[in-house]
Amino acid sequence: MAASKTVGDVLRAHGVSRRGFMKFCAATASMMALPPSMVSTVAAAIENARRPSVIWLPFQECTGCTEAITRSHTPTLEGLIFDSISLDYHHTLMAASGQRAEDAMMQAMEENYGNYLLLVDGSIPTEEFESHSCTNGHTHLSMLKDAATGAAAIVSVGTCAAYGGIPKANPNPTKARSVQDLITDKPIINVPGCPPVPTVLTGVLAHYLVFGTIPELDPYGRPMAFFGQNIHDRCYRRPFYERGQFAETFDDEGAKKGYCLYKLGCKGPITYNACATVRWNEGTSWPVQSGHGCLGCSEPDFWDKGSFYRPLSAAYWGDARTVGIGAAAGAAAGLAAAALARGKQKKAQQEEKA
Amino acid sequence: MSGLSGIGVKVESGAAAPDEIYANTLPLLHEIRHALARLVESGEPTVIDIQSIPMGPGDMNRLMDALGEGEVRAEFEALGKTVIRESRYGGVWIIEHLNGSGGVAGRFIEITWVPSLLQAQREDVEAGLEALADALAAAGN
Amino acid sequence: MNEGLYWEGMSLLDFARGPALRWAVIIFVIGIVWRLTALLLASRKQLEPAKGSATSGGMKTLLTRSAPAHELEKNIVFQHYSGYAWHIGMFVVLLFFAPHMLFFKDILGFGWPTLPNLFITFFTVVTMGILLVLLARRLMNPVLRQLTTWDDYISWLIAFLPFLTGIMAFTHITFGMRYETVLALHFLSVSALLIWFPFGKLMHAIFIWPSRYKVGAAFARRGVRA
Amino acid sequence: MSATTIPDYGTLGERAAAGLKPKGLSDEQKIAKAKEAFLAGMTADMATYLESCIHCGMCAEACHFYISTGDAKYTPIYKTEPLKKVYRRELSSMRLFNRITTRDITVQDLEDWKELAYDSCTQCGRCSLLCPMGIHIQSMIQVVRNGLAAAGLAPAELQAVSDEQKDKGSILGAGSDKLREVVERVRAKGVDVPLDKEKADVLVLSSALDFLNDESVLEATAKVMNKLGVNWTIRSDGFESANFGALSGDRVAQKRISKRIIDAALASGAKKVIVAECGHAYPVLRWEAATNYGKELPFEILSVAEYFGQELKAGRLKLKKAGNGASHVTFHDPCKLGRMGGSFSEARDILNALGVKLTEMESHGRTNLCCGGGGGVSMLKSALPLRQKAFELKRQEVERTGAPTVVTACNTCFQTLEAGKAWLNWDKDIVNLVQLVSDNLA
Repeated sequence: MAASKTVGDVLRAHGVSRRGFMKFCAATASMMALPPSMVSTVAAAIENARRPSVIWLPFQECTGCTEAITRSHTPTLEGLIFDSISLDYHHTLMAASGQRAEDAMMQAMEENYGNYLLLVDGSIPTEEFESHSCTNGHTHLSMLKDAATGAAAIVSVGTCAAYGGIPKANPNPTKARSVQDLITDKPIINVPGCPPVPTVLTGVLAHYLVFGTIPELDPYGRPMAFFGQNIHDRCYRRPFYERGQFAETFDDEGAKKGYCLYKLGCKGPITYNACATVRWNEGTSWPVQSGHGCLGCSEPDFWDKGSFYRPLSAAYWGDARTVGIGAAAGAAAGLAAAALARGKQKKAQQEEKA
Repeated sequence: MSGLSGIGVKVESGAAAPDEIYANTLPLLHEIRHALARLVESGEPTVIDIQSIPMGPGDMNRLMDALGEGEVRAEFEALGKTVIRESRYGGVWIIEHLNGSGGVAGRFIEITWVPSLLQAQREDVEAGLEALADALAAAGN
Repeated sequence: MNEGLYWEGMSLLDFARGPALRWAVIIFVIGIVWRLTALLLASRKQLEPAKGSATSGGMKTLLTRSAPAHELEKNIVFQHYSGYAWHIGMFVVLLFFAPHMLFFKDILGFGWPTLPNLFITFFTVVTMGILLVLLARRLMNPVLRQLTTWDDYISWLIAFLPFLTGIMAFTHITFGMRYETVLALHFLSVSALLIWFPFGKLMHAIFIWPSRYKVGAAFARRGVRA
Repeated sequence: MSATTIPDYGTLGERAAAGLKPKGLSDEQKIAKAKEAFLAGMTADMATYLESCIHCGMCAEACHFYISTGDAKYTPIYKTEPLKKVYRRELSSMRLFNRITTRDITVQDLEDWKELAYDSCTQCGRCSLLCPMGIHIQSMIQVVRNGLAAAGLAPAELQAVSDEQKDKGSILGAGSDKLREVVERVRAKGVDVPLDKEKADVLVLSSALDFLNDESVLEATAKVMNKLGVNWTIRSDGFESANFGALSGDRVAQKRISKRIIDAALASGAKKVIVAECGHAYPVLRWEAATNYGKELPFEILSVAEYFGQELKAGRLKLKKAGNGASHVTFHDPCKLGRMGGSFSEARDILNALGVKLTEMESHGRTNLCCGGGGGVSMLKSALPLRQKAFELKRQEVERTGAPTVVTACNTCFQTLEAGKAWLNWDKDIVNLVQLVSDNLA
């Protein structure tokens, strides 16, 4: 099995020179958000790293995550990360292979029991809706539970797998759950985003590859290296925020000048992701740079937090009707209190006269 | 043109963006100055991963303009092209790793006497020695 | 625009932005109306011919009481101007910090120009400083000490917390808490303020008007400018 | 010039107090009575004031007793503390909650607040002008007095006179008999006094406090009235300006005393009632009597100064320029006439007509500093040291004007200023306005 080879072996088999290897390590360290001084450590680790077996299970999802990652990586250097792992099963990519692909998965799971890395994208329908999402006759819930048993760790790819995402959005018609809702006895790395930044996923895989460990996670199970700082703090438009210069609409002068998008509902201040530094499409741009506020897609339940275009500081205070009813109730209570007090007053005044 | 200008789109280029706004160039240049001083005093090299620093549109171009072109320029092909060039400030090297499709995979500024990637790598030299010896042996000498 | 927030795993921030605030607003409105209407007690109709218009005198006093005559004011310069500084600072921060304006814009339907963050930070720090000085004064000055009730300390805290949590969120000095947590605490501190407002001395913001009107009217009836 | 015409009020008060019979209320009854009076006084206005206090303590800086002593307990709003407590527990919309946080009043509280509501408050109303929240503290302290009086805790001096005036119509034994005797004395000097005319256009009031010792004030008033040539009278069944019911806080007495004057005025068919130079008498009659009586009154109520000022303006009162050597004066606004009465310009018009140079004190007109004797305080022996301290503020303001003469238009102020002269060996001349007018009739 290919899993027994080291990454160094694989690369040399690809005819990669030492210079190329060092270049690969530099890019990988950068991807993992490690400082450049760590490159030699990375190089030593990669050289001797065993290729882990990886099983990728897509559940209730839109394939956006797979699209994002495969589109970006195929012809690039990051692609080598994928070459370095042994992707033994990816249902969507292998669909044409039918039963043989399923067999491959079973085989990989058996051979690498306890050691393989399980990647999941999509949420999982549960309870009476369990059967609403199946592959090859197995419900996804059962597949997840089976696959999780032998996994060394699980990577939840995308917000659906990590937090339930859009399927879980109110009213959650399939009672969708995230991986971490269902599996509690395995280390889980959440790589949320809708889709996640491809570089971030490869960075997480590289970390696992290089160090063989789970990276440091934040309270939402996300790797600190990529999700440690919010978009707002790393945003190149931040100076505009500080100066109080805002785009008021998407086509005003401020928008053309690239002013801060806070007033247009940007969720940057409460969204943790690497978009502002890593950016998308090989570093070309990212949502805020292209003029649209952050939607907060790497945050739990981002779909249910009101309009994307509602400023963060605008709260849900209620409505005029509720306030009116409140005022009426207050007036009723007040008048009652006043009437009681008046009674007391009158009594006192009468007694005073007497 | 009239149709396009009606749409709230502005094509941003390095020159058009106001300088004082995306002010990451200046702090980076200062960081480079400190690194150069360290190199001169103690010979300690520094590598800055500029790809992982938040940059506004045009920021990178401005930084590159500020660093300018120096005397040395080298390229090598390994997993895609890599360009190593000296800036107009001696000892400040700009290293751009391109991937197979020409996209930028990594961009570093190295403050050192000679970038390590320019040197022949020990493993490659060893492999070269072996290969040359094999070639000579094969030639029967 | 005021569609509800629906989610299962509600974060503290969601709770603060949604249900907490909504209930706080309801309690705020009920409380204010309740306490104002409860003041509708019997009043004696004054039968003496007035020397001046009570109504216009009352209206004038709403404003003139903010600037007492020099011979009265000279003794209270510190209280007077620190009071001004605190209220002005509070309103500047409350109304002219862009996110705050957006909060009101959402409720009122219109917005207004805001100030750069540098000014807001300045006013916040000044305002907090004044609050601390006024607290110290309350603790040390015998006149204030004898008048002080638990309400004064609660109201002080309730007024101080939004500034504290606000500046913590703004400067990211969060003492190890996540930014969202601090932001949520900021929202919650405002909810606490709204809830406490009608029941404590913060209500003076409302009572000041009938009270000033009444004292102005009482003096004006007797032909005295108050 | 009228020298000290009557003995010190404090001595009079002491003499009166000796005859006071205690009401013999139990502690519970005292508290119940006080609460009842407090509640009866809590009108909508009062409730608003009671809700509004933000405990800022600024009112202290308006009060002559606080400024001169620096003693925190003299903070005006603190003097209303029992009233506040009862309001919080009984009437406030938060009363159910407040009962947990606010202790009920005790007899000890009431005893303690006697000094604060009587000795250290001249009801001058200056605090009510400063309060940033617009709280009419003076009127609240009056309600505190009402409560203390109801509980039988008003100072004996004031309560005794109040009871006497309520029941007999006399003050310190001086009633209608005494008035007749004084009128005779004035007539003997060749000044006509139309006593007890059946019908008259103008009813002039006097006060026992004016004529206890000599007749000079009544004489001066009569001279001016005669000169004006109006159809006036003074009635033995309603001549007393002073209202000790208002001073003691006994509301029943206050009403009954006011009613006596109203009845006399109605009987004489007077169009105008002229209140003697007696501080509290003016606002009590002018601003409270009709409301307490329950009907609008068919006559005007004016203070002497006000009436003379109006007549001067109308050209009926003619005065000699600069008489009596009082060429440089300052005017002490009686609080009850000015701040609490609304009469500022009349006295100044008269001084102007007399051609004297008037230098105003720093606090004059509506912000005038009290002399320290009003509100019945001058009757209280216990308040003497406090009054002397507060008087120092007045003295300083007078000194700064450089005027050798202080003119005032209130008997109590006059007495207090005279007493101050004695305490301080002060070289100022104190003149009352009626005397000044009568001495300078043209």
